[in-house]
Amino acid sequence: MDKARLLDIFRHMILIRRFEEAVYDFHEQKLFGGHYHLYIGQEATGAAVMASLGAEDRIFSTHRNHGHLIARGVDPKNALAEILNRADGTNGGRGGTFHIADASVGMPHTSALVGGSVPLAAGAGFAAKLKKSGGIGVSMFGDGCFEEGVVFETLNLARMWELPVIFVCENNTPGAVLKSAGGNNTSNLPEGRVIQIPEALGMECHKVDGGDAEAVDVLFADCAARVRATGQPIFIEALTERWPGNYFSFPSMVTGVTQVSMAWDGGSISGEHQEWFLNHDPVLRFARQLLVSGVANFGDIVGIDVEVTETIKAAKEFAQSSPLPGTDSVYAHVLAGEG
Amino acid sequence: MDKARLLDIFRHMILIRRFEEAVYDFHEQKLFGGHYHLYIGQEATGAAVMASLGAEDRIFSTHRNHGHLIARGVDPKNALAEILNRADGTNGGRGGTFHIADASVGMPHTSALVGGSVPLAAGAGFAAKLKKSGGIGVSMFGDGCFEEGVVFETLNLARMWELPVIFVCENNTPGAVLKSAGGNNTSNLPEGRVIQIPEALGMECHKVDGGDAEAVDVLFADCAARVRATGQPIFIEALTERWPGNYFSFPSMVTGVTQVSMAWDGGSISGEHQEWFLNHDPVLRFARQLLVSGVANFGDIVGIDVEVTETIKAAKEFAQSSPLPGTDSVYAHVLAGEG
Amino acid sequence: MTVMTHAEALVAAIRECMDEDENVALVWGSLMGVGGNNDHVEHIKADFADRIFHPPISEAAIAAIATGAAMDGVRTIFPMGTASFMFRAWDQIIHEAGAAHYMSNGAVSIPAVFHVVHGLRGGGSVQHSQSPQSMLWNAPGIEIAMPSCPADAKGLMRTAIKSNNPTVFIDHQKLNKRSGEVPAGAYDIPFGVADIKRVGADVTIVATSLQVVHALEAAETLSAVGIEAEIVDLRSLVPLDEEAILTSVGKTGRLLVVDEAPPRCSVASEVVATVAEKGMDLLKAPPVRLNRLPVHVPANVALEDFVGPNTDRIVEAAKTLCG
Amino acid sequence: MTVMTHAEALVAAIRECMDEDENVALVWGSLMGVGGNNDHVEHIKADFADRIFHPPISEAAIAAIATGAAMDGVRTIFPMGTASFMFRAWDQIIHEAGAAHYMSNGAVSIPAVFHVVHGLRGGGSVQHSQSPQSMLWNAPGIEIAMPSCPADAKGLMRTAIKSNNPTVFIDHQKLNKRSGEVPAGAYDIPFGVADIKRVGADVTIVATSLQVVHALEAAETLSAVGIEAEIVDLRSLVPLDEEAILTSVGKTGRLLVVDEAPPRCSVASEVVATVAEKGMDLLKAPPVRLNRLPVHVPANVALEDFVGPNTDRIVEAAKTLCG
Ligand SMILES: Cc1ncc(C[n+]2csc(CCOP(=O)(O)OP(=O)(O)O)c2C)c(N)n1
Ligand SMILES: Cc1ncc(C[n+]2csc(CCOP(=O)(O)OP(=O)(O)O)c2C)c(N)n1
Ligand SMILES: [Mg+2]
Ligand SMILES: [Mg+2]
Repeated sequence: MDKARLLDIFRHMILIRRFEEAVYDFHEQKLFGGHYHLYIGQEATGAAVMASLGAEDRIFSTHRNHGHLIARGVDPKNALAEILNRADGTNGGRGGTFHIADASVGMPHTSALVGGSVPLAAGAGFAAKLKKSGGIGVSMFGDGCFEEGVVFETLNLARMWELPVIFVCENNTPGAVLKSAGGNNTSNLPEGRVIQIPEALGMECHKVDGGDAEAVDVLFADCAARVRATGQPIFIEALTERWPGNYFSFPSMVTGVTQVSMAWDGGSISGEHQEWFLNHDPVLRFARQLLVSGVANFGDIVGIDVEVTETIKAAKEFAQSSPLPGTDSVYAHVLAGEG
Repeated sequence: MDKARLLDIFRHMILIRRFEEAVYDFHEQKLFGGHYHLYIGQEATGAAVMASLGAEDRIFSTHRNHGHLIARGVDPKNALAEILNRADGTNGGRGGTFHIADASVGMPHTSALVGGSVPLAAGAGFAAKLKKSGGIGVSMFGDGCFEEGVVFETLNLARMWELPVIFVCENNTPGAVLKSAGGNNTSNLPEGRVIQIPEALGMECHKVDGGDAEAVDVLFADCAARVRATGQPIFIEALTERWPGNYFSFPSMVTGVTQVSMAWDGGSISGEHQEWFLNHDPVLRFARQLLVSGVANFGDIVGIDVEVTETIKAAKEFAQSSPLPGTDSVYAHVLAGEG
Repeated sequence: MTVMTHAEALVAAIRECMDEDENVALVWGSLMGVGGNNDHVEHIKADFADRIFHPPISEAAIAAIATGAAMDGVRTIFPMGTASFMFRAWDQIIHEAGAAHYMSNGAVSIPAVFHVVHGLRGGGSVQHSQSPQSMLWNAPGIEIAMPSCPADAKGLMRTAIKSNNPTVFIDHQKLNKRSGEVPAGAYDIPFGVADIKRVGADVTIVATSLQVVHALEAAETLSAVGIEAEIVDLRSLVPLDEEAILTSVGKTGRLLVVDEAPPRCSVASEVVATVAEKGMDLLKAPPVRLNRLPVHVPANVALEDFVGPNTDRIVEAAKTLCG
Repeated sequence: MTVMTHAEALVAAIRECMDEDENVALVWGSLMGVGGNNDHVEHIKADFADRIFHPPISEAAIAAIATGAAMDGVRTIFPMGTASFMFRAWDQIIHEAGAAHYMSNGAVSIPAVFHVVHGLRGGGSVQHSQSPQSMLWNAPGIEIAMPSCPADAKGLMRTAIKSNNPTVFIDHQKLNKRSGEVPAGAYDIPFGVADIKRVGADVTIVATSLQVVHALEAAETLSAVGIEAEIVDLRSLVPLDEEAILTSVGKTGRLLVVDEAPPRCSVASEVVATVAEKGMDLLKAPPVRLNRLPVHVPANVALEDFVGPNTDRIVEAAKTLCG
């Protein structure tokens, strides 16, 4: 048990949570338009996955990308500025929430088309194989992606071409509030039919509780090492109980701003979402685990929270004071120039 | 054991064989251009499948469609005329070998794009379900189609929407001569990974020796009855040993014109393709089965062959004497008029 | 006449057609795109449960299923949501739906409706702002309808559903909540008949979809400075009402075409080329295209507006053209 | 100078680039389409086995894999075969490959080459005869090259591989076996520089790909009746050499554009619209588009020929235009 590593994962998880709360706040203030998605409830998976990845690795995300980016190390200042479409955003303000990307941390492109980035991640594996860089491609994607044929094609290709890629499907259908109401923000595959598909292609497959940061970390570290060694793809299904605020297009902060003290002060938990706070909120779950195993005490947890809360506060100010890109900027980078 | 039924299947098989020999001959004579595909070696599957289908059913085929059409009952005259792109062709000469279709026998459209017709067949199931016609959709397709994502999507949809469809995958990769040479006319799925995919989606699946007409008939009759009764889709993998003349784009009649007497006159079989004639040629295999089981004697077999040979001879004459469509005809039917 | 929103008018058409013809099916996706107009469809869901199919995220397969079903006379309406998603089904729409009637020498036809929401929606960014009309128009065998107001939306949707051709029905997110008068009762608006949304003698503005709204706004400003614009709303691209365009240009001698797709090989290119070929002598000045700039759509709403054709730009272009 | 076939010239370019740059990868599909030109590639397969990938029939995933790999500097050449198959990867090419550079504000670029074989090939029928250039040109961020002869094929392919943009390299089945002189050694032909394949004073014929061959043939016939055609081979659509077109039209006063795609929103529409907008006063007569007829491509080779632009039709159109 590597204490520093676990605390680092926790730090990233609470950083993501505070980041997403900031995004929600910005949206409530109408500081950006269009629909958007939050990673609340899935922090354990993103943070734990990134703990085993290095500079040579490439990660590709989806419309629900904020958590992956923050966990990977993109500066929250620039990520928030991007969400506000400002000039200091990771993409100079032209991508917005859907497309935040930062090549400098190995996340070169985020596709907002369902399944769009899964083959791109396989492409990173392709490049790593060709260049013998030692890196791997990592695809973070939702269960809905299995409905898009290109994802199936990609799994087949990764097997056939022996690409060093880890496919991490974050299945957040369990608990989906809108499934019965006909929302399409969740997959329609016959119940439990996610991991069966790469299995049918003979790929190494694992299932994990995506709300359990330590479990994801242990599994992913092992998989990452093996993919580096063998060059063969691996598939992981991370089951994450859907956050109650995850509605069809626009999230709703029904669970309120997170109080880390809820991790130890059970008495403060009540109301409609009690069950989620007690059993599913990955941030609270991991805080409890760290406390129980003695990796951290209350003070450590609070200290980390205070620190990241400060970081996000500064990031919000940075983002809001960043200028809009000038209208002339729209002409740049349609085509690339000479190398 | 229904003697008439078995003889009818045999009649269709040998009719397909004679038809394909005629197509080959036409191509050798340069009577039509472009590349094309023959159904030789797969007759058992097509003929046996059609034996259980009625007027309300719809069948969709691929670039390798001749056998399915002939088995379904399209007139060889019009099919050959279509291959020569003549005015009396099933499609008025504008479809050609790739697109022969005949709505009057329930084969409304043939797509030459790999996997293209698989969802169309599911659409026929969709229509049958909506109209409560009692019919089913049948998709005849090659193993290569599994590489196209839209086929996976379709399998998922057929399960989800409970469409009365039978998916018949004719896996002709076994024995593929060009696989090692890098030809792409065969699938690249990890060995044996065809049926596993619909199985992973929880679909009822069966595997059958596609070179054994009786086995296909028994299985398909049962499946067709069950799909009609339950409305649920079924998948069948028919394994067919690849005909040695099935090259990448242009077939080659390396096994010569079929002599039905080879079925009983083993001495006449020798040379490079002996093994294929003895164990795989479905026409000869079925002739032997009919003889052994007493369903037919030599005379019956020869009699049927003479009859269909005549039919094809007349069809060839018809096709060759059919006029070319006039140039003005190209403008018709871009858009449909009022109902 | 009643006042309805664009979204309501569209749903009314679907409702009527489902009442009239039991072979009409609806894939229940996000007909109105994102943003809460889906309530209008609740009564359809309740009344026609066995003709409503909830879709997985499989644009390609569903487009082809609708096509296959159409061959047996089932008229499926498949709302694909944001027009960008349609590219996932590009092959199926162009090569199967758009070609089956021709390939069969007229034996089968494809009465399917593919509904999409195109254009600059306010924050759609690069991958949710497509205007696919120009690309589609290059493919034979597909009808393309593009309403600009509730009354047209209703009448054109009815025609789309009844048409025996595959129809791509291109709506605009920003039209959904706009209101307008809609004639009472059931009525069809035939394809191929452009509507002169405003009469004027000085410049012809050809537009479609939301750009008709912009053009009408611009016309008011132009009128104030003495320029009377005639606004030709094409309403359908396939078939095209060439005559209406040429007649108007014959009258005004000046042509401005407004189109939300990027300029190259666009609807604007096509209209300008058609007039150049068939009516060059009608023109008193070179024709002008006003397209989305030849760039991707940035997320920022101000930049998005800058990139798209908009009212100000139409005013400016028309003034220059008439000046 | 050596004489090579078009197919050989193309392979020579790929071979050179694979020699020069170890980051060039080749998906080994059917580079030359159907019909036996694949032999030319055997030596590449032998010498660069670890940079050759045998494809399953998965156009969409492979196009996106090439795009993802490009973000790390791997230059993948993905021959998709018949251009029609490209529609299976339409979303990936337009929305990912074509948009990544813009979306990242220039941080990543996509040096991938998508090679396809377009057009009327002699029996391709409805689904194997696509000319996707017009549709592609409507999408920002994609370079489009269309050679008409072996020398151009080689120089343009080298540029495509070295370009930092996604390039769709559009070849023609009927060009593959044609021979021509090819300069010795390695040379690049920049995109955006049209080539005047024939000088003439009476009519400008703008063409691409196989239609340049047809136009050159037509020019001989026209010359015999006293009409001297100037033939502008665009060679690349993106970037476009507008100046070459306008200069030639300035000289001849007459414009004929030949294009294998159907007419609506086609390359011909675009060139005509551009000239109408920017050079209407140069024109002595209305410009003329010569496209594939607005129908699907019938299987029959005689009808296919009738449907496509061809030498006779070019002669006819030029005569009418000059008459
Ligand atoms: C090609 C395409 N079709 C449809 C959409 C609309 N859409 C956005 S998110 C989404 C659901 C995705 O579900 P999943 O992959 O499970 O991700 P989650 O939102 O649950 O994290 C849909 C249908 C899209 N973005 N792209
Ligand atoms: C979308 C698409 N990609 C590629 C092709 C070229 N092609 C024609 S047949 C074929 C192989 C098909 O294999 P399979 O489905 O197993 O059928 P078989 O020929 O073995 O019967 C390929 C790649 C095509 N027709 N369509
Ligand atoms: Mg999900
Ligand atoms: Mg096969």
